[in-house]
Amino acid sequence: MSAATPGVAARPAPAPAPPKPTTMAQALNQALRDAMAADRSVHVMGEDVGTLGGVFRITDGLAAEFGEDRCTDTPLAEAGILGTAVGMAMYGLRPVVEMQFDAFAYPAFEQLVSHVARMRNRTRGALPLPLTIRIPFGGGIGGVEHHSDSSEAYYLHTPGLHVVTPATVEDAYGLLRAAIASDDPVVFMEPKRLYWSKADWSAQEPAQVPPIGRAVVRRTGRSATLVTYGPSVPVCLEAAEAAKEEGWDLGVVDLRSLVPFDEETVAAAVRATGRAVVVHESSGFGGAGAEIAARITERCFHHLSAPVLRVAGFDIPYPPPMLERHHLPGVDRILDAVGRLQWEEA
Amino acid sequence: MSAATPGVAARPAPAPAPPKPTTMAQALNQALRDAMAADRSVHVMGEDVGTLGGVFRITDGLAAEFGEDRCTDTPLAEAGILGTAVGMAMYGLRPVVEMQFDAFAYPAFEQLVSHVARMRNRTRGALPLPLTIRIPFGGGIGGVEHHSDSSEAYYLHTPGLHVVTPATVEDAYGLLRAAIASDDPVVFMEPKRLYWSKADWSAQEPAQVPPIGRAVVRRTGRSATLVTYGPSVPVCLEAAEAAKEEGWDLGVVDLRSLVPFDEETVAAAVRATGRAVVVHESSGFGGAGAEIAARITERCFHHLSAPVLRVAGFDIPYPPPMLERHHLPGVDRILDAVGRLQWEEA
Amino acid sequence: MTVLDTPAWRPRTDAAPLMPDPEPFRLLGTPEAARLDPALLGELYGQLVRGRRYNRQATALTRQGRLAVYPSSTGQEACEVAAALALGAQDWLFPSYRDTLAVVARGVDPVEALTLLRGDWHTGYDPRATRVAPLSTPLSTQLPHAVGLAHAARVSGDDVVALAMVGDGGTSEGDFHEALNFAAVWHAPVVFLVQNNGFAISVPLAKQTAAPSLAHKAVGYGMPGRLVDGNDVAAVHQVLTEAVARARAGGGPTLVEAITYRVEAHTNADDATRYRTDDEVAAWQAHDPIALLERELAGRGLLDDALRQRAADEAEALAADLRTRMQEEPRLDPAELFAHVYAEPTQQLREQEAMLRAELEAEQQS
Amino acid sequence: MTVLDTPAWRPRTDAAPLMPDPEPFRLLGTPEAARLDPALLGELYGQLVRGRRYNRQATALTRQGRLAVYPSSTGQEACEVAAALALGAQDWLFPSYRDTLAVVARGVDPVEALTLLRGDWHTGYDPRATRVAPLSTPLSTQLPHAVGLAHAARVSGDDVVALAMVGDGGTSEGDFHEALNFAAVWHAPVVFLVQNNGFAISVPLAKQTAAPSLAHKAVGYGMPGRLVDGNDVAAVHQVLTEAVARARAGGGPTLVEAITYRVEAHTNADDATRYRTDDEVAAWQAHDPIALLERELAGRGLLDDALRQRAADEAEALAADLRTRMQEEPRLDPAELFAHVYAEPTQQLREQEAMLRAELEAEQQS
Ligand SMILES: Cc1ncc(C[n+]2csc(CCOP(=O)(O)OP(=O)(O)O)c2C)c(N)n1
Ligand SMILES: Cc1ncc(C[n+]2csc(CCOP(=O)(O)OP(=O)(O)O)c2C)c(N)n1
Ligand SMILES: [Mg+2]
Ligand SMILES: [Mg+2]
Repeated sequence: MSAATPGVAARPAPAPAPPKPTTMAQALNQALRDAMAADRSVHVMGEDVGTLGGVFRITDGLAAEFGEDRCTDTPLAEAGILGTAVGMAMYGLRPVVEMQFDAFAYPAFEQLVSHVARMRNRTRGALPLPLTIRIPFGGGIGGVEHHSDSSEAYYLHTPGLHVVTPATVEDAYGLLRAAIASDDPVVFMEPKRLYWSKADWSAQEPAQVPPIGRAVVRRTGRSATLVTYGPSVPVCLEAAEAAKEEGWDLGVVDLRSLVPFDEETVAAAVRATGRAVVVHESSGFGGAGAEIAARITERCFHHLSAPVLRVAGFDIPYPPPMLERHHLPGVDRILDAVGRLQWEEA
Repeated sequence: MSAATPGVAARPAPAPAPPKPTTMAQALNQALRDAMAADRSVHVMGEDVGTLGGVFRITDGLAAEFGEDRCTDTPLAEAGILGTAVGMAMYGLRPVVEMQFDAFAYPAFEQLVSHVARMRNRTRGALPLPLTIRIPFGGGIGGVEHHSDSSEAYYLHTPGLHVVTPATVEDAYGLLRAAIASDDPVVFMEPKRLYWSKADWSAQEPAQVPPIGRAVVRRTGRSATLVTYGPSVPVCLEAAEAAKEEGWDLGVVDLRSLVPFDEETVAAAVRATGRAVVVHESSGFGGAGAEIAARITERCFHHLSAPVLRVAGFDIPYPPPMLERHHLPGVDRILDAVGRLQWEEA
Repeated sequence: MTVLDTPAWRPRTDAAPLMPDPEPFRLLGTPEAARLDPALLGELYGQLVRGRRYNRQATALTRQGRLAVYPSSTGQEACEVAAALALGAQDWLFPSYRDTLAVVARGVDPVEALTLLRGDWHTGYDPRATRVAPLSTPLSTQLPHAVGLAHAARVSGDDVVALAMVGDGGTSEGDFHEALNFAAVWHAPVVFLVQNNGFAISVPLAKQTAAPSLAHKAVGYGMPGRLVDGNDVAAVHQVLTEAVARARAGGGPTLVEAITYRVEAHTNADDATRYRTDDEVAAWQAHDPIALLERELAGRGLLDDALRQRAADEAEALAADLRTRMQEEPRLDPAELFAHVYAEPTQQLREQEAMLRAELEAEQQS
Repeated sequence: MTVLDTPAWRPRTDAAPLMPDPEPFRLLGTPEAARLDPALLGELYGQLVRGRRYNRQATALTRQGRLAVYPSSTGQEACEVAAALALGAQDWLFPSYRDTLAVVARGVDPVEALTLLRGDWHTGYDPRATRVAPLSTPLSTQLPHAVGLAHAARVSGDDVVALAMVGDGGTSEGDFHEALNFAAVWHAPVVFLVQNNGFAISVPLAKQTAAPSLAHKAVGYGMPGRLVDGNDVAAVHQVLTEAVARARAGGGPTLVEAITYRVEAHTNADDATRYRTDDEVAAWQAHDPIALLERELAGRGLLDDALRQRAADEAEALAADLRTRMQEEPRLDPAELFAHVYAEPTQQLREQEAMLRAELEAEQQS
């Protein structure tokens, strides 16, 4: 059988289980397991993903269950990992690559930008690359240098890539299944400090796969709208809760997908309030927030009572563990920004 | 003598020459020559920069004049080129690295982001890296795939790097001298289709070195302001000329430096007109224009009669030569955007 | 018991069988050449003559403005042709940007093979249908692709070998290293062919490596390295055929260095006189791959007028076809720019496409 | 005249002298060890004992929450110590993230050496003053830095050698390849020390390479490769000292593979039982670098109580100093986040700093 043909499910679909407390890490692991069981062409590969199950245990047990050819400990070379994954995808497999930490994806940048993003276009659609690149990203876990980068702005500016990031346990599962099922390459950014966040949840098979490219309104509000994604979603929800004390009713939009970008949902939410703050962890200058703010302004200008403001990481290299709390956008900084939305002129 | 000590000028400063028709390529070559003559610690390195003088001849004659140790043909490996340049800068030299084409700088991305941008900060200022990275960028020269990328958005989002780009013969010389003289790493983006653009000019020694980080108003206007840089500057000037027919008086700001970003000059120019269009060649989504538009809006919101619009390359991989003219922002597309600045509501 | 008896240190592969013979392998003009199949020699001859003509025609097309650029493989036809012929139909070829000729020799439509260099699109042929990867412009980046594809085929139980081509300059890139290492660790059915043509644009080999030979790099990955006279088409063909057979039989990867010479400039845009002498070029032309084979054929009485004529005719037919078809303006649809970025265009791309269509209409009306 | 007599093909370096002896070089327990200077052995012994204690203390500090993380070099002290001692004062050391001990052995303040792992800043010592590059977290990226620095020194006419450390896993990265190639082409005075400790986190050497040894990679760059028992401190010291001397004398770079073992888990956060057996660890502990040296010293009647006591006292003093000083809260100024991004902060950074200062003031007032 050619690997280009998606394999038949190797085992029957599990019976729907009752929801139970599940971490995002477990949901991601389940998504990989279910995808591999459902489709023999899904291959997991990366540094330490096999025997160890990954440094965050996202691939735990997969090598034992599916064999080392399906869940492979590669040599230590990120360009080689992604480059060979490109070749595997060319042959018809669906590789799921793990980059151990965000900053360690940089050696693979050329393969990502010059090949992963372009192969379909280069070949007039003849050679799509159904590749998922999992990248744990962001800070807040006390990691030493190079372990807390947020690199999404590099990827979202690269046409040909989808860029998604979950903020909930449920989305972690659904978006990862969707990413693996996609015929386009997806950069799947995992907010590493949410790995241990929990929810009552269990996987449904056939998977509830949300389409990539849909934002979700996590909270409706009437005063102003927080637009955010990934690790900053819980922070924004917390800020919205705290804002009630100040008399503000804040909405929160979780983008989930940076590319494709769901303009309709964002624009509708912002038009409803006339004020918006974009929140993310990566450096602000040239970050995702710039695009989001510019785009909101283009679409909603006459509905805006104040400029769209941004709350982001400072324009500095990611700080050492003992100082990172000063860098990360927290509740206070978000509320300060909301306070600057020129209420007097409303 | 330790290389850390800037060398004494190896030859007397040339007598000021009368201006003569000079291409940007020649001015860049002159800047390198003068910098090498003035400071023995300046070393030029890259693929084909020695014997050949570079594929664009920017380093022409330098190996003959200063020797192969000062202008070095390296092995073909961009990460190695930048990585060894980091080590040379650690020792106190001032390497000037040539990346042959924009897309061929991607293999060096990890060295750039993880080391070049961070070494000073990492070492609390003990180890600054006085490095210049020259990258010919942009399209319009009929180059085949990978020869026309515009990668500035990746660099400007990377704290620790300066990012500059000249649009005129004079600035090409001055900014390159300034970049080499800077104690910080500078990504020097050379608009390759302006290499053959000409002006009456000649180098002055001691060099007139403009400070990095200052935008310049190339043309004042009263109707709206075009904010742009590099290869799009002449296009914007042409558009401003053509706009007169439509009755628009357009100003043009040439940023010259994306990092540091000259907010004062830009904000003043936009406030004066109340309308702005940001123009660049790279893909719009998450491009430099997003930051510029978001920032203008934050600073000038109540002076704006219309949202800041963007005219940029499409969100596609750079097209093949025969189709590139459709991708590149031209005069018509700029004027269309100006036309959409909601004049009826003014 | 010493440290070295511990579980973690075992004598690994023996290095000796991996080491290349420092004298490049040759067949033409040697006694072994007598054993070569005349039919094979005839086919190789036809392909070389055709290849040379193709290079000449493509270069002419650059002068007529019909190609944006052409990196000629004149002088290297033996490697180009042998690479294509060493593969079976089910195998994959991974060419570098200089290897249009190998692509054509493998059977891809010569016009489609030139799409990239003509500039109407990036790749003109269907890689899956032809089992030829796109010509790779970023040097050495195609090598890990070849390894991944070969590995994918192997774990799928399919009989597929990948042959990847790269230049001497390309061996300096990190991707070269990572690809060879993955191939060796995975025991992937892949053959790496380095065409050492003496230069990377203007940079001579001595500034590229200090190694005894590029083939010596093989031992550092645990695969065999072979050195071959790259202008001896019979030798290159034999070495590659053996390496492909070895890969097919589960023997793992091989690194082959073929020593050859780039007779023309780097591309039509390059001025080679800036970095090398006419004498050097002339010396290599005296060892031209076609001439070497002709001498062999002649020595064995195989170079008759019929063979010459057939080769010349086929070459002319190819060139004529190319000339004619390249005179036609390619069909161009600017809206196609948006068609293949994703399986489904995003909303933003649809808007951009609409804008471009409106512009084009306005253009036509004015 | 054949193709191979042409100007572009000359026999390059002879491969034979570059090849490593497949049997790792050892001194301790061999007849040659008798020639070793007792003073040197004594110094090495003191450093090993001190180093072991340092590793133990640092690991203890992670349990107390005083360090964010510690990648221990327990079991690898011979390599760490020998690397530091092989260098002259003017030379540079380029450590990887595991090599804090080499940094300390070179004389850097032990607390400053731990700044990265404590988390108060990224690098705690002044690289120019100490001639020690920052501990490099992105694997292998420090290797081209070492080559560049050594090259810069050489072209400046200065007598400086660089020694760069990397793990077995790190040899798979493209940066390793590019660094070794540049070093060989430039004939740079640099020594590469690969500590092959059998694992890259959980990945064993067999999944990392198929090469006869990592030292065999040297031949592919045209530099000598040497294989040494990495738990034999005298052997590592001698091999590195020779390589440094060779580099200093203009002989170019050397690749040294030291075979050793990471006795503890990858870091305190790792669970090594997931990928290796206790037996394997025990086998290596039976070949402990300190025990090997003690056996040698004892055999030569050099292991007296005075030596033992001095070593233990120095080790305890180091540990005590570390304990005490690491109990102090580091001086932290959040505003320093903006101080070193550029020589002059940009306007944007000044505004961000002002914002942070205002927040901190507000925090204090509430
Ligand atoms: C990653 C990358 N860097 C630089 C270039 C620019 N470039 C194109 S061809 C070439 C020289 C290639 O030399 P070699 O590998 O020997 O191949 P040859 O041209 O001799 O066939 C260079 C530097 C490129 N295409 N890709
Ligand atoms: C470029 C890069 N990729 C991945 C990592 C994550 N990582 C840290 S240590 C390590 C294993 C290193 O193994 P080895 O080189 O053998 O050194 P050792 O830990 O054994 O000292 C990995 C994968 C990294 N630091 N840098
Ligand atoms: Mg070449
Ligand atoms: Mg290791």
